[in-house]
Amino acid sequence: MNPALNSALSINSGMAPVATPWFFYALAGMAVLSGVFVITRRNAVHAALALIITLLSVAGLYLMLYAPFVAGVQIIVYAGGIMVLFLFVIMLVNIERSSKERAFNRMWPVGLAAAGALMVLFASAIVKGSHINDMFRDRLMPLPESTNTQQIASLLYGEAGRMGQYTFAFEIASLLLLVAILGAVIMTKKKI
Amino acid sequence: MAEEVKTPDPTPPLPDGEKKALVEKPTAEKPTASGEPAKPAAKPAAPAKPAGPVPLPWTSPMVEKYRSQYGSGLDPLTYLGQNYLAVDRSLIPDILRLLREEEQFDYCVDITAAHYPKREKQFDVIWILYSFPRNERVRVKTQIADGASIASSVSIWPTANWLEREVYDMFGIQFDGHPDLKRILLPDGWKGHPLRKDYGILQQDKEWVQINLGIESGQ
Amino acid sequence: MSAETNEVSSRALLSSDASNRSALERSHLDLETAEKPYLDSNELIINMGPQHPATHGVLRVILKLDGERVLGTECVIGYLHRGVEKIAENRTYTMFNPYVDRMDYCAAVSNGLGYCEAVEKLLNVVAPPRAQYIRVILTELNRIASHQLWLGTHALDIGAMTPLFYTFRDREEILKIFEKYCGARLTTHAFRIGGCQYETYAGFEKDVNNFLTFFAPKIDEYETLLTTNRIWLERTKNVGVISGADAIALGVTGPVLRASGVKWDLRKAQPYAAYSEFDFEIPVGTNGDTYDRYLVRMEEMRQSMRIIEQAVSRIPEGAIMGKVPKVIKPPVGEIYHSIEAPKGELGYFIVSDGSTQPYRLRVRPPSFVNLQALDVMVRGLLVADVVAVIGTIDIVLGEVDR
Amino acid sequence: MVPITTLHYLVVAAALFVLGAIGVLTRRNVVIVLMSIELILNAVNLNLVAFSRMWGNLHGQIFAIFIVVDAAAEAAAGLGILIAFFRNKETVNIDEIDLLKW
Amino acid sequence: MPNFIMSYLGSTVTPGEAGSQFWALIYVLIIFAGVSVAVICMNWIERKALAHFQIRLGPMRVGPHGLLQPFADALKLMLKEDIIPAEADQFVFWVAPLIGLLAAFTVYTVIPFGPSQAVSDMNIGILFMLGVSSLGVLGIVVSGWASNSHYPLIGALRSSAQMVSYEVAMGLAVVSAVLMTSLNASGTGTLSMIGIVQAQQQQGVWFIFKFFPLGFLAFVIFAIAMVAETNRAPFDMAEAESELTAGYHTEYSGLRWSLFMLAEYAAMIAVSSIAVTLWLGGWMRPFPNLLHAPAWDFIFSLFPGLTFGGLAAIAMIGAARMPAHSFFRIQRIGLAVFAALLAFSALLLLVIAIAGRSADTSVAARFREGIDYVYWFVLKVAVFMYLFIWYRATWPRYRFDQLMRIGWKVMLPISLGVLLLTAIVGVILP
Repeated sequence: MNPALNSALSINSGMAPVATPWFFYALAGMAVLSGVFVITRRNAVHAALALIITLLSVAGLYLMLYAPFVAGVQIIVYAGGIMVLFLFVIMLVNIERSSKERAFNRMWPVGLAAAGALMVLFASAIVKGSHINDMFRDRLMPLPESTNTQQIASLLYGEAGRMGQYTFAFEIASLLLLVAILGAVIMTKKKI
Repeated sequence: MAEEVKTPDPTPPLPDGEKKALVEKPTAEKPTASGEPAKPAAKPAAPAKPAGPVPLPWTSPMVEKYRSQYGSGLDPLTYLGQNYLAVDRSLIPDILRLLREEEQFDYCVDITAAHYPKREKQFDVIWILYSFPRNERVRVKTQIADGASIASSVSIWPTANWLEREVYDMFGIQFDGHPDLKRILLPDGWKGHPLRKDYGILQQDKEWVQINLGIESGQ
Repeated sequence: MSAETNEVSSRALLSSDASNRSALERSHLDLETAEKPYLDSNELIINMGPQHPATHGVLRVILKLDGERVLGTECVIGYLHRGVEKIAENRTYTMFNPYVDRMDYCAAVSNGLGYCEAVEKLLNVVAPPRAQYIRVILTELNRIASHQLWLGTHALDIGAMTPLFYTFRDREEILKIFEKYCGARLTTHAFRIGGCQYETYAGFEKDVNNFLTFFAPKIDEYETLLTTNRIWLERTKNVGVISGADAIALGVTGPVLRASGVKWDLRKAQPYAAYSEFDFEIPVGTNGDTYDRYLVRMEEMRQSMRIIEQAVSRIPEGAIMGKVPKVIKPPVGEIYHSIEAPKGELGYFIVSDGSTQPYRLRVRPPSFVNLQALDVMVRGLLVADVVAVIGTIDIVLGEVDR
Repeated sequence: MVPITTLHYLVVAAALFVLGAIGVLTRRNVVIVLMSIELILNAVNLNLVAFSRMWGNLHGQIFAIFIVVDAAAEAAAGLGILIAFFRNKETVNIDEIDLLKW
Repeated sequence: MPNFIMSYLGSTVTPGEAGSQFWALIYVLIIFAGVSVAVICMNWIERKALAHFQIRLGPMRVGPHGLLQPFADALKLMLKEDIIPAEADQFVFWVAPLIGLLAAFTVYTVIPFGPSQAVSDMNIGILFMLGVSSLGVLGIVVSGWASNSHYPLIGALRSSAQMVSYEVAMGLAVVSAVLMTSLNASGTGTLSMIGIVQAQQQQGVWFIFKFFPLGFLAFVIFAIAMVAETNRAPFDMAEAESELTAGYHTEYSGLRWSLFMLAEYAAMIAVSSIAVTLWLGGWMRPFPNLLHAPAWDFIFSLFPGLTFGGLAAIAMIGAARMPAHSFFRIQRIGLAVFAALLAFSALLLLVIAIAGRSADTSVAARFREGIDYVYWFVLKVAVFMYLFIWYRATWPRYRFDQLMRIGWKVMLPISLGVLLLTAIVGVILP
């Protein structure tokens, strides 16, 4: 982002001073590097720790994108909740045995090829689109960071007497969570 | 201690304390009721005589019943007011079960043994029983030879489990039908049974100590 | 190792004996349901002890766990085995007397009392009344001390730190009396065969009475900390339940038996020493759970205080040593004598061959037999309860292993 | 220094997505496969938030929140299935999960 | 440079808000040092208070009344051999204590010791705090796993299940407090820590007393959950020493073990700070609205100095009562010096209070205000810290299934009910 924007943002945002390109590169590098560890570590606990680092880096990237609420949710739900669940399960199912076996399945070259194709697709799309400046350039439209949470809330829940745009979806999501909880309980219970 | 039972005359024990004179007559358990009916040597406080009290026959309806049932295999006696039954080895399971189920001796206080190396049947095995309803104790004892085994009473009193294990550990007496007969106080690989009289007080399983503790001697 | 064999063994336990099945059967049922545990391959075999803060010494319990639920236990004991019974065969009756103090070192006086009385019985000697009273006073003081130690450590096992220090503070007063009486605090060797070695020191009665007035409110203090504490109730109620029938079948004695509703105390059932002359109650529980055992022991401390109070007020004058020959040589014969130690029935089975040394001396240790009930009591409970149950059985490893 | 544009974020997201795809397609351990799926979801989230920043409205962020909710549900259900599966087959290898019924 | 400092002291916003990286760094360092000192003090106080609960003296040998005991402990722990079990996962074993420590200390970036006395005032402050403090469990879980030993593993499993469960009730209690912040004209609440305190100031009531007993209930739920979150007695199942020897840190020793302790105490202070911020009015002195006259301001601003004066007096009495024996001479001198230091601090604080009493804009006044804020905040947190010790001395330990039962079947429904009722009352009442 340009310096003018930077100074403009610093009025209403605590993020501005630290959102330098260096931070972006550091966070992005950490995210990608630990992402590599996630898929290459033989030991599932190491993979989980690497994934936690990825998630925290991505949370940092969200902060740089002026999405503090999403960053908070990312930390509290992903890193604090889901990953603890993952670690819990890893400890419950004995991984020691599987750590001595092959880490990759027999069709790994095929999988790698497919993923490579996907990467080529992404790369071509990005390269192809990157010259369209006004499409892929930053539109320099500052998001009001300080009221981010309130605005998300009004989108989700609506304001004074008006239903929000996503209220219905939100309720459906809560139903989804409920079903997932029930499903997990039923599947893991000893005797039903 | 069935020996004293058999010695008919209450001779004082021989003074050469070490291993006493009880080896004289290791004949089978013929219950010669001691012929001294005079004194009810229960527990009066004046036995100043060196001879000391001797076991007397123990009479009660219960033992009469069993006497008639089992005859000579059973020898009810009383000593210092404590009753005991000297029982032939073959009768042990029956007698214990009857005591438990018919006579309400529902609490097995202890199972132990004593070793008499000079005797033919080297071991006394002793059950100490107590009845809560009758508030009465009784001891049952039998003699067995070294290497012979005896029926386990775990099925009668679950508490016998560890007690029999300890007897096995200390004396090497086998209990048939014990669910898990192995050493309890000494380590599993130990050689020898320390409470036998031929096991010296300073004796130890040198090999075990050296292998498992890495020291020359445990003393 | 052997949680497997252990299961087999307890199943074999069950196979017979129709009348005392209930608890054992219950554990059997537990096993049936636990047969196919949640995650089959993931049963934890945990080694609790011999170095563990809550096993009261060197007890080693091998726990087979499904998650935190106990599927089976096996006690491995003997780490403190000193061959007390073998030593007895190589010492004279008098020389062996101090050794018994080293078994249950928390209740050394009781051990000594049982041993001296057994030998006296064998010798056909009766200790004079004054000695009997002194014995009762000291033994009951020791019972209180033992229960205090139990309470402190048991509460600490359950996580309440503070009672430990309170009980140790008050136990100190008892130990001071012991020290003044015989010079030793823990392994007192207070009694001799035929009576007592020492006359009471001047002010003994006053010290004991002072202790009684000092200690009465202290029991209430312990109880305010624990008896109605919600967490304490949750941790102890319905934990480690053992029914009266099971307790009898497993040979359990002492407060553990009484908490299961069996009103049996050797001091009443077969009085020894001077106990028939005192007026006291036997506290009994109903559920046989850890909480009842706690209440029973608390009440026992109070009853012990009653006994001490009566004994001190009525202590007769006279000799303290009976007529015992210089060289103790009991006649040929055998004797079993047992007393109510703080932990249960402590019995001595002595075979004499007429010499100065016991031919065979067997100790019937209450802790050893009571510990056997651990498996029945903890099946299906959680790891935390194992700790609570070990504490509530009140074992002393010196006695278990001898 | 080049200012950071949306494009940068898209590149990072694409990289994460591809990494996740590789993990899903090549790993045997179900737990790691599930983690790779989380990686993919994160890549998508990053894209959404980046676009939200680009367009200057919050809909992308809302989508991201919904995806987080979905990820939580997916993790709960997936790990539940994993445990149920492990209980029966004692394996967490995905190429041994080849029966519809057992 | 002095101008720079002085101008900054006059600032009314946090360094983060003002965009001053330099001052943010200084604040971070100050907070790091402050928390470390607080942990040291807490260590000493816990040992002494616990000892006095338990009719013993606690540390008495290292320094007068054991005042130097924490330093001796720290030195000992640093010098101890750092054992890594052979079968352990070396890297994870190494990194696990750091995770917990980082999580515990990161939380402090948003704790408001005053309206401008925080590193940063995040828009999502409370969410950030909850999230980051929930990361602390990762360190515990991972350390238990990496030790490759049964007891730590059980401790880790217990701890993860426990934290995940109590976070739910904790979160709902927090939400009901956040809900109360929206009871203003505009109807918008805030997640910012500073905003929450300011909302309490505007509404003229600490949220613990708001909608009595709803606020109180939410506070109690939080107060229980925070004990469970920090693995303290009576919820210290993860390290229950009588069951699991030492739980998740059984295999740790030396410096690494002390990092766990540091993290635990730092986390305790952090969660206490959340409770103070959300329900007890954060940095506000008692009755800021009722007794708002400048005279009252002055009287309350004397408290910090008087507190230090009182501590100095206690230390002085302690020095005077030391036995007159040559053995105690050094201890007596040490205690007297300590008392003198305290008295000097008291004097300084009183001077600042008096100097800054009237002029609202002067640097001295700024100083006085800042000290007031920090003092009241720390005092409230200290009450919680004392409660932690008190719990530990009084209660037995819960069993794991009971803990989970309380978490899910008691705390969760109550907190849900409180949340709903708060919402309803909040709509109906104003």
